[in-house]
Amino acid sequence: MLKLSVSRIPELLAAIGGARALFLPARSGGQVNFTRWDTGVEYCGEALNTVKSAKDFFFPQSENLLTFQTQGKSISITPGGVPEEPFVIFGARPCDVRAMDILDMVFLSDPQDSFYKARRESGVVVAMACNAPEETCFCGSFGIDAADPPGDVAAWIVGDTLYWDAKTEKGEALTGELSALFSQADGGDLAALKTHKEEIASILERLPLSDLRPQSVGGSLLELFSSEKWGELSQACLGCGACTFVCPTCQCYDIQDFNTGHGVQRFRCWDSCMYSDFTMMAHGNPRTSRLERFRQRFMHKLVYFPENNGGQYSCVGCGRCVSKCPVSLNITKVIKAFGVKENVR
Amino acid sequence: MQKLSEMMRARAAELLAQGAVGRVLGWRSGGLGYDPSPAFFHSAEQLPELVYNGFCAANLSKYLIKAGENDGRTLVFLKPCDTYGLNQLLSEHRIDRDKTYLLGVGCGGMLDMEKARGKGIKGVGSLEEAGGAVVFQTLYGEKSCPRSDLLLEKCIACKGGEHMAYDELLGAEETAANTGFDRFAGVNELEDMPAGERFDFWRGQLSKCIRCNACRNVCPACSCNQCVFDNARSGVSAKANADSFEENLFHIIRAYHVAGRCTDCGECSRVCPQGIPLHLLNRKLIKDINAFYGPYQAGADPDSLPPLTDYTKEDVEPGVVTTRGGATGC
Amino acid sequence: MPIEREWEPLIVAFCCNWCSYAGADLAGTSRLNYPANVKIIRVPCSCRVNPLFILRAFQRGADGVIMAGCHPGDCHYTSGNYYARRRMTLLFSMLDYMGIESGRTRVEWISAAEGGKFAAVMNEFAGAIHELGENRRLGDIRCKNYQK
Amino acid sequence: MQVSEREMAKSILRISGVDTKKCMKCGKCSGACPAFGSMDIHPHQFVSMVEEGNIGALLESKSLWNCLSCFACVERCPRNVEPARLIEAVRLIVIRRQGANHLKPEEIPGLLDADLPQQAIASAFRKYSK
Amino acid sequence: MQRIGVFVCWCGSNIAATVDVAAVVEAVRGEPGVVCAADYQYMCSEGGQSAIRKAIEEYGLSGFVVCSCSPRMHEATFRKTAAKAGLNPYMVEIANIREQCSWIHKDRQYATEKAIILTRAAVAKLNLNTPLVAGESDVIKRALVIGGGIAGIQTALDIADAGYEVDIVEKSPTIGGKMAMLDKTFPTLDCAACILTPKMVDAASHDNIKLYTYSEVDEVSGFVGNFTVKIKQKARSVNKDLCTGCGVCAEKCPSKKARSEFDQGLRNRGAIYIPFAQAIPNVPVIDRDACIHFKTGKCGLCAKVCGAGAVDFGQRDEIVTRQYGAIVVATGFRPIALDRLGEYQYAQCADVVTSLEFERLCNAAGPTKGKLVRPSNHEHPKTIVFVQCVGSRDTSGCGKEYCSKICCMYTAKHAMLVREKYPDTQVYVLYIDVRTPGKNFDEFYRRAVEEYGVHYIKGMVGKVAEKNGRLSVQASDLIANTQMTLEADMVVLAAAIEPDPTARSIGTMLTASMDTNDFFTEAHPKLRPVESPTAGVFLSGVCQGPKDIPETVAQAGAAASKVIGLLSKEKLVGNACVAGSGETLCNGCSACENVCPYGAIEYVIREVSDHGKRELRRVAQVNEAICQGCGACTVACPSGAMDLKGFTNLQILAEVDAICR
Repeated sequence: MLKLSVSRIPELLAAIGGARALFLPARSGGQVNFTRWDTGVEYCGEALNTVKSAKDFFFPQSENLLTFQTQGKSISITPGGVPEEPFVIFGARPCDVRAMDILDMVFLSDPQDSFYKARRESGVVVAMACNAPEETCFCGSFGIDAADPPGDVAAWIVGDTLYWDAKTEKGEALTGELSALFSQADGGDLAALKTHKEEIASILERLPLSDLRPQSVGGSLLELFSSEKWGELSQACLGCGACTFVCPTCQCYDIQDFNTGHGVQRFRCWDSCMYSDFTMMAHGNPRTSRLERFRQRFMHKLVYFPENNGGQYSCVGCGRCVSKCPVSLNITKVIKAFGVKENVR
Repeated sequence: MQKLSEMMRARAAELLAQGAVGRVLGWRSGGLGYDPSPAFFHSAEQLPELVYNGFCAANLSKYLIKAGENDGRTLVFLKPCDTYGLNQLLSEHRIDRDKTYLLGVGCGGMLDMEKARGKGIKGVGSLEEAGGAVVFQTLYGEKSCPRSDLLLEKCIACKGGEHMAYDELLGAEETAANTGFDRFAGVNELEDMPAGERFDFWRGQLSKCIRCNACRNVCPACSCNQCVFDNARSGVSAKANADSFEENLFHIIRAYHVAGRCTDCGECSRVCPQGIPLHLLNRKLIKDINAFYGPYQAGADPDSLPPLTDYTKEDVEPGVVTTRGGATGC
Repeated sequence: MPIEREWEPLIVAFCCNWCSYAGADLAGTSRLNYPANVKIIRVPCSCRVNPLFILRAFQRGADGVIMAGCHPGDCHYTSGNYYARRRMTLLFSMLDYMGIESGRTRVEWISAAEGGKFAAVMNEFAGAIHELGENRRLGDIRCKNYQK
Repeated sequence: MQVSEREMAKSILRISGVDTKKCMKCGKCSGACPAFGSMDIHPHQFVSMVEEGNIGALLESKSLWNCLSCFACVERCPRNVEPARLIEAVRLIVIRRQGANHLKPEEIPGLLDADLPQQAIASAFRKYSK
Repeated sequence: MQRIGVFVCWCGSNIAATVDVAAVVEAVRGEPGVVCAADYQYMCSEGGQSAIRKAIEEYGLSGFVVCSCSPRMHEATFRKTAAKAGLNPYMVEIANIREQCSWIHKDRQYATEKAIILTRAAVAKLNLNTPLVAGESDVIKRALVIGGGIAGIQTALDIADAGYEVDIVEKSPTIGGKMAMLDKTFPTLDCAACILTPKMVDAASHDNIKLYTYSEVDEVSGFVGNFTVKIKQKARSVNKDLCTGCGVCAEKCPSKKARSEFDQGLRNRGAIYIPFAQAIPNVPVIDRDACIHFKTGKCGLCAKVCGAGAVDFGQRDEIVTRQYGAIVVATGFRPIALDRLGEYQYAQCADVVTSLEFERLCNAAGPTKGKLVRPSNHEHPKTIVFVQCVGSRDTSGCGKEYCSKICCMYTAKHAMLVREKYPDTQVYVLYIDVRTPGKNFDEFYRRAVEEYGVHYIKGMVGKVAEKNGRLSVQASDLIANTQMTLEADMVVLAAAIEPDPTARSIGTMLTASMDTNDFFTEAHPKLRPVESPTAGVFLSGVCQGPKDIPETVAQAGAAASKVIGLLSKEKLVGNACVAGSGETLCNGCSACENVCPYGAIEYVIREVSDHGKRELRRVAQVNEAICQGCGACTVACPSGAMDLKGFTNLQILAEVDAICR
């Protein structure tokens, strides 16, 4: 366990960012988003969550897969380069870090996604514990401890001290480079950190959504699928993609061609199951109604994904959808609607 | 407002009981106090969940398009500013007036939770409006804040507390129309910048866009069965801002498509997850239309002809943009 | 056949079939010269010009876009150019507001008899665009042709 | 230094702002001119002489100073050629070539005689005093 | 996928001199869809067209691009070529590499590059073309002629003789127009009335011709083959059917203060009057502003003296609605007002007259019974000065820029007539140029000089002044290089002519374009001189530009033959490039309906299948017979449901992309 005075965080960032790409929560245009570090970019720790999650750095909203040109009947293809630039993400919250494990289940299981894989390997994640969880948080419902972040490096800010704990080889390697900045944490520090974690825990218990249990969603897949409730729940949905695009675990994408006039770029970009042209096929969209699209999103997060991934829900309770949905619809309302007391263990 | 909610439930119950309306379109309370969602109520049993408070900003009129597919009339609660959107939809034949029962409700201005968060109000457990203030019970103690500090931009720029259409009014006395605010001030500021700065401003804002389409889908003027951006044959369909051009294109086209039809309801700015001041685009067009073709308020009169489907022989020439001192090289 | 030469602006001109396109023809029959980088697209009427077309031209690397139609009052379809005038006024104002140089867009009313005016306008506009330089603020980086 | 007639013609056109090419040789100017009789070169000739760059003769011509600058020709010309301006310009050329005013204001009273039209006096002042 | 052929025309050297046609051919071979490309000396020649037809055969082309002159020149030609070879005519695109390339660029390199890009754009568009079939509409076999002068009468007669109905609308009480006012006509000097009045009678008596005199066109709607016109019949206050034309009413009418329009105000007429003896119809009309009865409610003498009881003070304007397949404009001309040409003293001196007034003074049926006298004192004029180009060729704003064309000849005629009748009268003609192009015209003018001793003086009038009862005309004599002053008894001004003031409003009603002088513009200055660019509207006489009588009659016949050609069609093939709405995209918002200038869009409730989901929707429906294809609706439509065949959004975007490549 290493430590550093909070006042020296800029030095730390400079040391990291000087050597490689560094992304950290920073305020710009009134919003806090992960921003590439450069001199003058300040770490914004007080914001609990960024608007967009850290997902972007492994699975960007749009990326070029390949380019091809046709000349008469011949075609020449230029594959898009696999990204190998090393980078560090600093200050990702525990929920966002856990979300990466969920993405791994999708992109690293066969067939592996080479673009995603390359980024995962070249990216180091420094996770930051949450000092002040908010009413929108329900990471606990998915077994995430906001006080004890996963990631290559776990970090805490207690008073004016930053605690730094490398957890993986990648984390060790990064720490090694920075050792000059750190000093060893002593017993007093560890005690302070312990109490700090307890404080966080007590807050987490008192969160309005702390009693939310995805396990309470009861009934067989078919029962759930054909439930009356979807109609009522989906009525207010605007069918926008806000929830999808701020979600750290949504992983659906579309592959499109863009004719630049001197070659065609084949790129992939995030897609949202809320969109009318999601999985559009020759005959049209298999889910023609808003109800079907709405149901798809939550069935996938709470039923289909767990079925296929050993019970792992495709949600980490980061609460972004709770605060961002234009009409205040979100997964918590769905879970409550389908919740059945008996199912809660 | 408590009282008004009571009245609304009571009246809704009556009309349902009489069979005058088949369903009620209002707001259903959420768990957090500030998160009610638009909802349909079909029976008196469901009505207790109907709420009306400072967080019922959502304009319900657009839901009437779908509601129209059902038989019978739909009772809808509309705040003064919501009725502009309603009229616009009526004038575009998107809603059947005969299948709606418009219950106008008073409005003291709606609140912006983002503003509260901006003031460090976090971990909200519950909240209540007391007189001119909002009191938050949070994990980190009780916080209070004057109501006026939390008003949504759209309510600061309130068009006035009058309902443009209604069958019946409830709690009109609750209305505290916000007047005296120059809604074009923001536009003027931008216009006064050099073109380069204007460009940088919009790049900075639009580059945040995540293309979630919330602005479009909430917009009462954007009622197309299929949007050009979702239509592969339109030539502009796109799901992501793969290039800065597309960030611009999406918002230019959107603002342009609603030009002359935008009622300036401000929903686009309210719902943008990235807090992009989209109303500054729409208000620019409104300002121009007023200046070039005479004052026009979309949705004030459902029988009026939108400026872009109208003309006079004396209209200004497009050159006015430059002669008026528009951006040049700089 | 790409050949080495200094940057020249690319200009797209939308011309209505009845007046301005005929005006362009007249400029041709009168052998009135204007820059070769002005390319004309024929539309039935200025009211057929969708703002989308103009934006698309800019996306694809056009440095200036000009729309030419019948003089107000002379529209072959009686009112087309009146609608076009409003549409373009608002579009141009909008682009200007977003910091796009307003000099890059223009509307001119050119009758079938004004071959001279057509050539003069095109020369003048091409010159103005040359002054403004390359369109960077409303271009799509993907469409920049690096082979050029 | 010697200035060619061409250049003089040019500067005459520049000073006067007249486009002699617009002339269709209808002669209305000369038809309208009240001082025609006392001129050896007449308004319509002025125009064609400048057009042809035949300036020398003009500079010498006495008619130059007989023009009353009444602008009847300007008023009547169907093509807006404005011969009087042309004549005015030629006069300026002459004055400039002499490098000084053609005559001093104090000399003018002496030159006046009763039946000289008022217009002529007015225009004389306009011409000769700087 | 299309199979496209590209054919590059040299147009002799017109294109080939500046554009490397071979390079163009090579460059476009690789373009998507292109299966063959070739160049040829003259694509529009039979040789070129058959080459195209062969290629269509050989390569099984689905469409082709011709790189040649402007589509306005030969698009139709190549569409026919396509049709002949069994292709849909709308599977043809033209790349304009002559007017918009080879003719304006000197640098071969640049011109060739541009030609290639223009060709690519055409190919890109053609790739998205679909076969189009033009809709058909019926032709109403009746024509309307606006204006009852010689132009209108001749057109009407020719159409009527071909067996079609014609209506003539004339705003004045009688047909005949300006020609009826003339005395003799050049260059033959035969009497105008003798040749015109028989035609007037023919028109009146023709079974196929219906006259609407003292009437005006009030409103025009519809389109070629199917116009609906509202005609306003002004109240004559005399019942046409009862009136016998005896003329007693006119004689007895006590009010004699109104100036006679027909006699150019040289004579007064009654409030109830017949414009002239041979007027058709020979029915009087009451000038209500001059009539005592209408002003005071008294008098009514005419009604009393009318044996037929035809006078009807209660008569009202009537609107008649008629349908026509074609409309001919023959609105004619009038002399310009001379108020801005003060030097001629026209307003001040009675003896300064216009040529048209002079015609009346010479006319046997005129106010002086043909005796030429000075209007001021009715004495015989000893000296007459004719002034040419009064307000013509005038760029100063006091007159008209153009040459009025007829003045030189009628002045020669006048001069001749005077000298013939009154050898003792001296006649001077002051001119700038004497313009006499036309059969026997110059001979005619020379006769005036050589046989009749008319003094032609090259020079213009500076001023006219009244001096002790005579007119002193100060003018230049450019040949003698002098200024002279002529003492004259009469000055005759050849005033410029201008289109009749009603032309502008009629042009607007017909959406027929006009030039800055309010003359109607022709569809093509050389190849379609009697057609307006607006389909179904034709031009006859001076409304299109100054003309003398033979020219007018010739053009009237030409216009008639065009009309006959149109009316003889059973069906009219309409415009194939019309708007159409995609019903699944349509929101029923009415934006398109609001901007359509032709009211071609209506809304219907229809069951629409969207992704297999069937529902009733309010959707736009275009009437293809009415749609003219302007495209206003396509831009107004927010969802892009409305598109224009032949110029679809995707086609235009494809052109943009190709150009900006």
